[in-house]
Amino acid sequence: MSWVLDLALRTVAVLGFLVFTVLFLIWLERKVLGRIQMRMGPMRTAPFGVLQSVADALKLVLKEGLRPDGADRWVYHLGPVVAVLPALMVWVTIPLAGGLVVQDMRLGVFYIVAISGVSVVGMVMAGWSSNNKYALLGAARTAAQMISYELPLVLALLGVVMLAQSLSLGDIVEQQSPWPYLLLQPLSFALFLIAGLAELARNPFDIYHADTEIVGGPFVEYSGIRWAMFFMAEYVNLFAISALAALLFLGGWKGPLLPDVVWLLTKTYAFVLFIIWLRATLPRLRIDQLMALAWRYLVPLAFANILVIAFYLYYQMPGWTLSLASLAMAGIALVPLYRHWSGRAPARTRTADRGGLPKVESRA
Amino acid sequence: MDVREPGDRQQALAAAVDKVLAQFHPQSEFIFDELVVSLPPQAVKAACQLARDDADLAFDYLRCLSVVDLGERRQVVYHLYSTRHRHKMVIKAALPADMPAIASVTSIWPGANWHEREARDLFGVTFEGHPKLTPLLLWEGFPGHPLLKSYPVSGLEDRG
Amino acid sequence: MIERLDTVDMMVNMGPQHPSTHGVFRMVLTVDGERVVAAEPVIGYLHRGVEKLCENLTYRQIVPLFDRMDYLADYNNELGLALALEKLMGIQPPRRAEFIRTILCELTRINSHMMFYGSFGGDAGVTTPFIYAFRLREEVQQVLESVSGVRMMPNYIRVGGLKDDVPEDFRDRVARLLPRLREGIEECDSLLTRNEVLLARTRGLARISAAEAIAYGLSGPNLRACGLAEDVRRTEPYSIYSELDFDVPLGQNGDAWDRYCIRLEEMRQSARMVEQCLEKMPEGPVMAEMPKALRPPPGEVYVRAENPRGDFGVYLVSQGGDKPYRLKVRAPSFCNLMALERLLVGCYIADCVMVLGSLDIVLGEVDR
Amino acid sequence: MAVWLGFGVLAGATVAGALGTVTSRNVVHAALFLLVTLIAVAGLFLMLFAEFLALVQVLLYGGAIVLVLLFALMLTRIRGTAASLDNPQRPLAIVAALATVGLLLGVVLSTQWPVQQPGGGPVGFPQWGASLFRQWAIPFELASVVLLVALIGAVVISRPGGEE
Repeated sequence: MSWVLDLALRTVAVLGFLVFTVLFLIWLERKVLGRIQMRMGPMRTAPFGVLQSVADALKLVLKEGLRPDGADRWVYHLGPVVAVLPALMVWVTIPLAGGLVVQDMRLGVFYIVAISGVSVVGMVMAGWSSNNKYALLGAARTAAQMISYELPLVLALLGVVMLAQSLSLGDIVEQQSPWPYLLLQPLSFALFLIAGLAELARNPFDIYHADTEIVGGPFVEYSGIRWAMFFMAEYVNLFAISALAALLFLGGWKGPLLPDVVWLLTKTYAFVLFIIWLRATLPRLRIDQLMALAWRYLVPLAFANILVIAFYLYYQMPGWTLSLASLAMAGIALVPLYRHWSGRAPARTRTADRGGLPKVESRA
Repeated sequence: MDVREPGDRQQALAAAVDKVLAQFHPQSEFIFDELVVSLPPQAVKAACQLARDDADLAFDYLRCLSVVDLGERRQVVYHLYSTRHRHKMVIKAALPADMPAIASVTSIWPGANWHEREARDLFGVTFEGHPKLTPLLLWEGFPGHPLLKSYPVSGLEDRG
Repeated sequence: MIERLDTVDMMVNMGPQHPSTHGVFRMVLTVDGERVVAAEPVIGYLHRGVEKLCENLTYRQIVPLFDRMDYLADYNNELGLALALEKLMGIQPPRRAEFIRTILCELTRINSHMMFYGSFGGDAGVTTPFIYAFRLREEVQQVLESVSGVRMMPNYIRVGGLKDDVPEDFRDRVARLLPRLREGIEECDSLLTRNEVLLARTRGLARISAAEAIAYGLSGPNLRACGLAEDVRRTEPYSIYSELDFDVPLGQNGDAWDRYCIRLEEMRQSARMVEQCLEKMPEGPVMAEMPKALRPPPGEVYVRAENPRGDFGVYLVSQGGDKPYRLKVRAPSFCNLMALERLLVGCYIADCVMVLGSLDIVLGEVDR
Repeated sequence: MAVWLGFGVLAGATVAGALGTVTSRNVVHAALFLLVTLIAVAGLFLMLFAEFLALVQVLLYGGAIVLVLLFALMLTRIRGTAASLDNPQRPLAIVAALATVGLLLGVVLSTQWPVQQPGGGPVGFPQWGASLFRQWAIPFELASVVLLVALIGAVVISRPGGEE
C-alpha cells in the first residue's frame, strides 16, 4: 500500500506547488508588466505587494458567485471544473527534476496533449451556457482557435518525439544531454512556441478573451470562485507550456553547478517572462488572420519538418544537417511572410502642397 | 480689410449662384464673408442638387444643417462648402411653424442624415424622403421638441 | 431539413456599457459568425441639451459649457466660441493673446491625439501604448494646469482675449516641454507604428474614398486620410495660423492605418507650431478693451476652427441681447460618427472597435 | 474487487451518457452526454491496459470531435430545434442500431470466456506503427479518404447558396 501513499503525497505536493506558482505568476506578471509600462505594479499588500495575489484569491473565494438569468444551470456550473481539472491533471507527468514527478509515463507527451484538449470543452461549455452573446462568440472563437492550433502543436512535439524515440519526458530530457533540441531543430521550437502561445491565448493570440472586443469571452458572466478556477487553469497552463518548452527544447533540468530544480525553474521562468514581455508589446491578431497563420503557414511547415526529420533519422545523417535544414526551412517560411509584410510597410504620410491651396477668403 | 466687404472671388461666386439658381428666384446677400441665399422651402432640394452638381459651384460638402426657431417660422439653414473651389454658401429656407416640413437632402449629401434626425428631434421639422426619421438623441416617444422657444426650461421634472 | 443547416445571423449589442465604445455609445451589430452584416449606431446617452442651455445663459456663462462638449479639446472649443463672438462684435484680440491661444490649442491637440494613440493601442489589444501616451499627456497637462489652474474645463479663453496672462515661467515650461514632447512622440511612434500585427490589423481596414468621405461630411484627420488637404488652419486661417509654418499631413488610402499615421504626424506639426509661437510671442496685454456686458449686435455668424477631431463649427444667431438667440455647434465627432454605419459593414467584430477608435470620437460632443 | 468497482462505475457512466445523448431534448446537452460516454469508454480502454487507445479516445473524441460538434451547434439554429430532433431517417437509424446490437451479440456469444490474454503486456509503440502503416495501410488510407470526402461535403453544404 506504500506506493498509494507515495502517489498521494506526490499529488498533494504538486497541487500545493501549483497553487503557489499560480499566485506567484499572477504577482510576477503584474509586476513585470508594470515595470515595462513604467508603473510600480502592486505595492500595498506587504513589501513589493507580494501578498497581492493572496488578497485577490481570498476576495474571489469570498465573493458571491452569480449565475445569469437564463443560463443553463448544470453546464454553467460544470464549465469551470471541466476547464481546470485537465489543466491540473497534466502535471501528473511533468517532472521538475529527474525523479521529481508524480508519475513518469511511458506515453507522457501524448498524455499531456490528450488531456489538455479536454480543457477547451470546459471553456466552450462556459461560453455556451452563460446566455450571453459575447460569451457565445468567445466560445466559438475558443473552439476554432484551439482546434486549429492543436495540430501544429502536436506536430511540433512529434519532431522531438521522433528524435528522442520516446514519449516519456524523462527520457526526452536524458536524450538531450550534450546538445538541447533547440539547437538540433529550431523550427520545431518556433512552431511549438507559436502554437503554444495560441493555445494559451496570450498576446498576440488572446482572441477569445479580447477584453476590448468581446469583454472577456467565455468567462464574462463568471464571478467569484468559478471565475478564479478559469484563471487558475490559464496560469497553470501557462506554466505547463513554459515548463514543456524547457523540458523538450532546452534540456530540462540539465545544467552545470546548480541543482536540477533550479535549472528547470530558471528555464521555465525565462519562457514565462518572454510571454509576459509579448503581452506588453504585441497587439492582438484578428480571428481570420489567426486561422490563416495556422493553416497556411504553421501546418504545412510542421508537416515538412516531420518529413525532414524522418529523412534525417532514416539515413542517419549527422546532427548539424538537421540544424541547417531546420533553419533553412524556417528561413524559407519567412520569405513569403517578409514579402507580404514589406508590401505593407508604413508609407510616409504625404504633406499638402503648401503654396498651391486656394485660400477661402475670410477676414485676414 | 473690412470684414463686411466681400472680395472679388465672393462677388464672382454670388454671380455664379444667381445664374445657376435663377429659376428659384434666390435672394442673396452677404453676411460677413458668407453668401447667404434665401429660397422658398419647396425649391431647396432641387437647388441643392444643382448647387452640388454644377461645375462652377460644386458644393459637395454639407458642413452644417441647423434650424432656428423664429416664432411663427422655423428657418432651416444649410452651410455648404466646396472642397474643389474652396468657397462657401449658406442656403436658408423658412418653414411655417404649424406645418414644418421640407424635402430631405440625404440623397444629395448622405452626411445630412443625422443632422436631419437631430433637427426633427429638437425642432419637430419633418424631412420628407428621409430614409429613417427616427429619434436620434431623444428616446422614442419623448414629449415635445426641446429646442423650440416654446419648450420650457424648467418645471418638467415630473414628465420623465 | 437543409434550410436548418445554414448559420444564423446574430444580433450583438455593443455598448452603451462596453470598454471600447469610448464613452456611452452603442452599436447594434448584426453578425454572421464573425462578420458584420449590418450596424446601427445609437447615440444620445449623453445628450444634455447644451444648445438649449446656451440660449438661457449670458455669453460669458457659456464658455464652461463649451469645455464640456469635446472634453479632450477644451481650449479648442473655447476658441471656437470666442472666434464667433469676436467676429460678430468686430473685436480684435491682442496679439499676445492670439499666440497664447494657439500654443494652448496646439498643446491640447497633442494631448487629444495622444489619447487617441493610447486608446487605439488598447483597442488593438495592447495596453503599453496607453501608459506611454498618458505619461506624455501628464507633462502637457502640467503646463496647461499651470496656465488655468485646472486639468480639464479651463474656462480660460474668453471673448476678446484670455482670462489672465500666463504665469511668468510659462515660456520656460513650454520650452522645456517641447524636446520632451518630440522625444515622447518618437518613442510612441517606434513602440506601435511599425508593429506587424498592428499593420495587419489596420491596413486597408474601413477604407473610404475621398468622394464618399466628403459626401458623409467627414472632417479632420479622417478626411485628410483620404488625401484631401482640408485643414481649416490652412484653407480658412483663423487666429495667427496664417503666420505659422506647418505641413498638413495627408494619407493615401483613407483606411484606419492612414488615420492613425496622420494623427501621429499632426502631433509633430503641432509641436512645430508651438515652437514658432514661442519664438514670436510678443509682450503686451492679453485682453482687448471690452464692454462690461457682452451684447453683440443682431445678426448671425458661422465660424469654423480646426479641432483635433476635425471641423468645429459655431453657428451663432444673435437678436441683440446678452444671450444668444440660437447657438448651434457643428461637432466634428457627430459628423464623423455618421460614416460608421457604412464603414462597419463587412468588417469583423474585432474590427468594430478599431474602426470606431480610428474615427476618434468624443461622445460629449456627439450628443451635446 | 477494485477492478469490478472501477468497471461498474465506468460502464455505468458509459450507459448513462449514452442514454442521456439519445433522450436529451437539448442538442448541446446531448453532445456533452456524448462526451461523458466517450471519456468513460476511454477509462474502459485504460482498464484493459490499452493506454494508447485510451489517450487517442480522449484526444480525438473527447477533445476534438465533441468540440467541433459544439462549435457547429453554436453557430446554427440550435434554440428552435427542440421539436425537430427527429427526422425521416428514423427507420434507418433503428436498422443500424439493431445491426450493431446483432454484431456485438454475435461477438460476445462466439467468444470463449474468460478470454486468453494475448501476448501479455501492453502493446509497444513500434508494433502499433508497424501494424497501422504496413499491415493495415490500405484501410487506413481509405478511412482518411472517407473523412476527406465528408469534409468537402460539409464545406459544400454549408456554403451560402450551396444548394444552387
